[in-house]
Amino acid sequence: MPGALHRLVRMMTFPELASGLGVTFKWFHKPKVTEFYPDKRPVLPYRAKGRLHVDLETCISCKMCERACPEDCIKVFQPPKEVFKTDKRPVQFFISLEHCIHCGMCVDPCPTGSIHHSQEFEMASYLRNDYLFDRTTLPYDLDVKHFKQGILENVVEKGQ
Amino acid sequence: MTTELREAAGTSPLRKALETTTMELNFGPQHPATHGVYRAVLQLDGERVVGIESIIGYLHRGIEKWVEYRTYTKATPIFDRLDYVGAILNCHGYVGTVEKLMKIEVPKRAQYIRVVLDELQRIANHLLWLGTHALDLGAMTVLFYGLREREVIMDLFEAMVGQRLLQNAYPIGGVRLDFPRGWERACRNFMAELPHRLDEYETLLSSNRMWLQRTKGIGVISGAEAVALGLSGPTLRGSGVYFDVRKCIPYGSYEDFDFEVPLGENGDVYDRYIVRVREMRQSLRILQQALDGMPEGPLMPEKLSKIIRPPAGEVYFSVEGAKGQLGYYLVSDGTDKPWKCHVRSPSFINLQGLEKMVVGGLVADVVANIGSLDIVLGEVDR
Amino acid sequence: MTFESLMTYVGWPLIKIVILLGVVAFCVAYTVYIERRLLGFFQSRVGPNRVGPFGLIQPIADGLKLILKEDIIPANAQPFLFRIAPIFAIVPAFVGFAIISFAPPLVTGAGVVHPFVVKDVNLGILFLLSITSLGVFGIVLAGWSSGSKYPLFGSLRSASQMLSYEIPLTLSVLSVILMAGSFRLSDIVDAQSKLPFAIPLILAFGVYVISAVAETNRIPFDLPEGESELVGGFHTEYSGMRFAFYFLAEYANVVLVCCVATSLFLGGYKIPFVPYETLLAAHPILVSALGLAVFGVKAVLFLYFYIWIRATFPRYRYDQLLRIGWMVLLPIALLNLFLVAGIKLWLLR
Amino acid sequence: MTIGWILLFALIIACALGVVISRSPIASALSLLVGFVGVAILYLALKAEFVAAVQVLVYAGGILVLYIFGIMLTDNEALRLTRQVHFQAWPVFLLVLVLFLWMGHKLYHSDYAATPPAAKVMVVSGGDQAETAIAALQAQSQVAAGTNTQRLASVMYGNFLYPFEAASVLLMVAALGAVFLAKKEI
Repeated sequence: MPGALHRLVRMMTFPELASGLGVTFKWFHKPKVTEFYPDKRPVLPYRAKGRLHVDLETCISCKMCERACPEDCIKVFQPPKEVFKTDKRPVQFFISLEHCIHCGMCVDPCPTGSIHHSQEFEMASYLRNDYLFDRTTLPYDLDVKHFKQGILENVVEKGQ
Repeated sequence: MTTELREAAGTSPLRKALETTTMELNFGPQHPATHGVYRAVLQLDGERVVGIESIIGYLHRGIEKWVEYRTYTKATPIFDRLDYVGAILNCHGYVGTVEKLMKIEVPKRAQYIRVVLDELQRIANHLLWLGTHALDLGAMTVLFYGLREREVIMDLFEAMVGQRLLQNAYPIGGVRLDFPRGWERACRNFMAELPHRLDEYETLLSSNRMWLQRTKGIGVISGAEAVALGLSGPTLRGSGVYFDVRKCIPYGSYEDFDFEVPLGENGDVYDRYIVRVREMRQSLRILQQALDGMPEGPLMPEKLSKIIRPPAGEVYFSVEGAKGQLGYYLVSDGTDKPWKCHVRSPSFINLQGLEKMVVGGLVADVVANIGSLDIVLGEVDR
Repeated sequence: MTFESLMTYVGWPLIKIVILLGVVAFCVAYTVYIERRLLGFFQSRVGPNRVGPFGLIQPIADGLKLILKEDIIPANAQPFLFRIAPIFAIVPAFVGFAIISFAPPLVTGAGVVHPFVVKDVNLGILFLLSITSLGVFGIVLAGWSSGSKYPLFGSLRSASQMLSYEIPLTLSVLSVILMAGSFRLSDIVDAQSKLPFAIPLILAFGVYVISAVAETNRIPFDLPEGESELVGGFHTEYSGMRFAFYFLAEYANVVLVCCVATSLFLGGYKIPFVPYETLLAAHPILVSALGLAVFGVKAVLFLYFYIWIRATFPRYRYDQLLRIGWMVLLPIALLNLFLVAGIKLWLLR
Repeated sequence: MTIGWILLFALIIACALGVVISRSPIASALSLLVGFVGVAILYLALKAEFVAAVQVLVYAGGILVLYIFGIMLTDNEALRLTRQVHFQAWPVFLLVLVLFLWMGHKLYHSDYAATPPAAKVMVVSGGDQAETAIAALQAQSQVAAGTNTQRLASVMYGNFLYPFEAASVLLMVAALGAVFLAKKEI
């Protein structure tokens, strides 16, 4: 009988609904987690796989990335043989970000670390041609967009 | 319809008009509660469901055929696209299969790191599931709270492997990189916070009379039926069947950890819900143990050729995915590309249980049941 | 017909109606904003804050967008009914405001009384109930004329839901009428000078709150438009301005319910526990302004509670909803009515 | 003013005709709705506010919704094919016309036509009984003050309490019976 009475009282007084209301009321006052993206830009951690960047000066045209890419979005053109003996830098380097899935599999085998992801993540464009990067368009201003202090402390991965 | 009626009109159109018939309702493919492009054709008698026919394939990408044209390494990121909410678990399943095929011994530290990421992914998946399931039943706030916590996990993933959703986390053989500095601390902070958040969700749902009325006794499926239909994962355990790949067929050093397998009693929507919520707490236990007992050592095996070329043969390997037993079947002919690949995707097989659950219930229960199955259409259609 | 009589019978009411419509439409638009904003706060996010300072221009932007959208009429729809159905929904929602007294009447020098109400009808609350009961036609016709199954389901559910919950709602209001001894809303407010009815009539207040949530189709009783089951419910096929009509009608009903609850249970423009006479000694305009502010604060608090509920609870199922209406609320409302009648007869003679 | 009345009557009659002869059942129901509202306005004009409000609340807001409910659930296409006007309609129409004219004639030549406006106010549409009762009560000058609604209440719950309650019990029995018949399992 006390059990039944207890149940009846519980049924009529909505304690569990009140505690539920309490939870939402608690978060009503707490600071909000929304990020105001265009106003406050997020700082991506070091390992974030943003737009692919190739340091053409250190690239040795070994085509490891081209072979590793699962989507075939990288195309490297070696210089002619005579030049290659002294200067291994590629004559042309195509990356099609239209196809890139940001898997990072081209970064793993690179012997010089010249291909790597940058922290640039705003890659939307109106034109398809903007996604095809070549020798002239690949380098971009690194000072602004690269190597920022992340949310977590950066670690040096390559060559450690 | 009209011509038939016109023929019948001569005799007695009124009788024709007053005949009761079942109504066919297209539930999906564009419907907010089908969690993707799933389509169910419901036969309704009033609001009561008398029949359901699942129509799938709107998200079919032919992934199983696709990987036959890719090398083993290049196929890895493709499997993330199956269950895009639990991508790391898919990746673990695939690389585990190749490792089993090639008899690669994964270093202990790599195994532990995989356990950590796997369990984080499981929690992230269950949080998203909890939010969407609650949203299906009308409690919209839980979705935002769940996404808020999931966001922390996403940030952890981003710091660890660089991507948030489709991480391509593991290469064949081990893991690429160790934890970044400070990652472990951030992870532990999250682990300390999450139990309180889970308590809040349970305050909002588990004892709420509306939630209980919507879920208790709805979509009941007995243990025997669930086994017969081949269900797995929380959907099976909700029916009280003790089967967890991590316990029953241990892989990736899961045998080192002490954790429980939560079981339901009645096999209804509520049990499937509570099993998943308890599973998150167990995942936290595993995480705690894995971080505490993290062994030192290399991340990749010593001898691993750059080109993966497994010996001819076939192999089946399964992991406990977020949705259930996630199995991969690979046939190798000795070249660097798989000859055949098949995925035992838990979402697809769990979907078999839907008919048993919804027939005889109401339309609103269909939503609750689809939510409780936790299907992801990328995995159903492959 | 003299100018004075023309003003009395046509001019002043027309002016009042235009002002009221403008104010109510403004309030309704900003109710949408307040709801989105508060829901965001409850859900640990910020809600709309991009358009204007604090997102205050958001309702105008939304309205502009809806006006500019294409008005789609589905191929299977019955065009005439489909076009007029939104009018059926929005008119009753706005007409209901005509009888609500928002502030104490302003008494100017020569004893002229300006009531803050379009028409303080003799049968005020009954008029309100009968008008709002017509709102269901907008929903039913929308569902039927859309020629689609989800709206049909939504409208069927809505029709039975509104019919079921009108009875406990009316019964709970009846106990207020018993206590006040009048149908007129200003009389009811006057009867609460000392104590708001929500305290003695706590049962009726509870029944009213629950049935009002159901009548306005909101969580946890938002089955007619339960988006996870019926996509959008009865207005699935609507777009553009006709959709906006339904949207406005829903929120107008919410505001109306808040205003009615304030008038019936929370003491209207009376300041709780403060006798009205002491205030009246002060400046009359001040009294009216203060009354208006008090009314607004009460209504907004009630609205806050509404949104709070929406942020917290899941949705009931259709059959459970009807069972609650008939098996729980109706007996409680009847019991309460008997109790109030008995107390009124034997104790408060 | 007269033009307004004529328009209102024309509207009510047109709606009544629409209910009967419209091919689409939903159009019939809508005509009925407008008709109900028209009649409610008529009641209001007769200063019977309570009856007007109840007319809208119960008939338009309640019962008509149930009609529409029924219409929506039936196969509309087949209903559209049924004949609305049968050959019996014309003799019946003539008969009704004759009856109507006869009634109008009688009314026109009766005492009601000459009733002074003061008494007209009391005429509450609620059937002859209520009307005569109010008149009787008024004659005894028992209920002089109070609004129309209060007087109606005192008549209904005073003089006619037992018939009123008997009618409500009867309706209750009918409703329960209907539920019993309609529901498959209880």
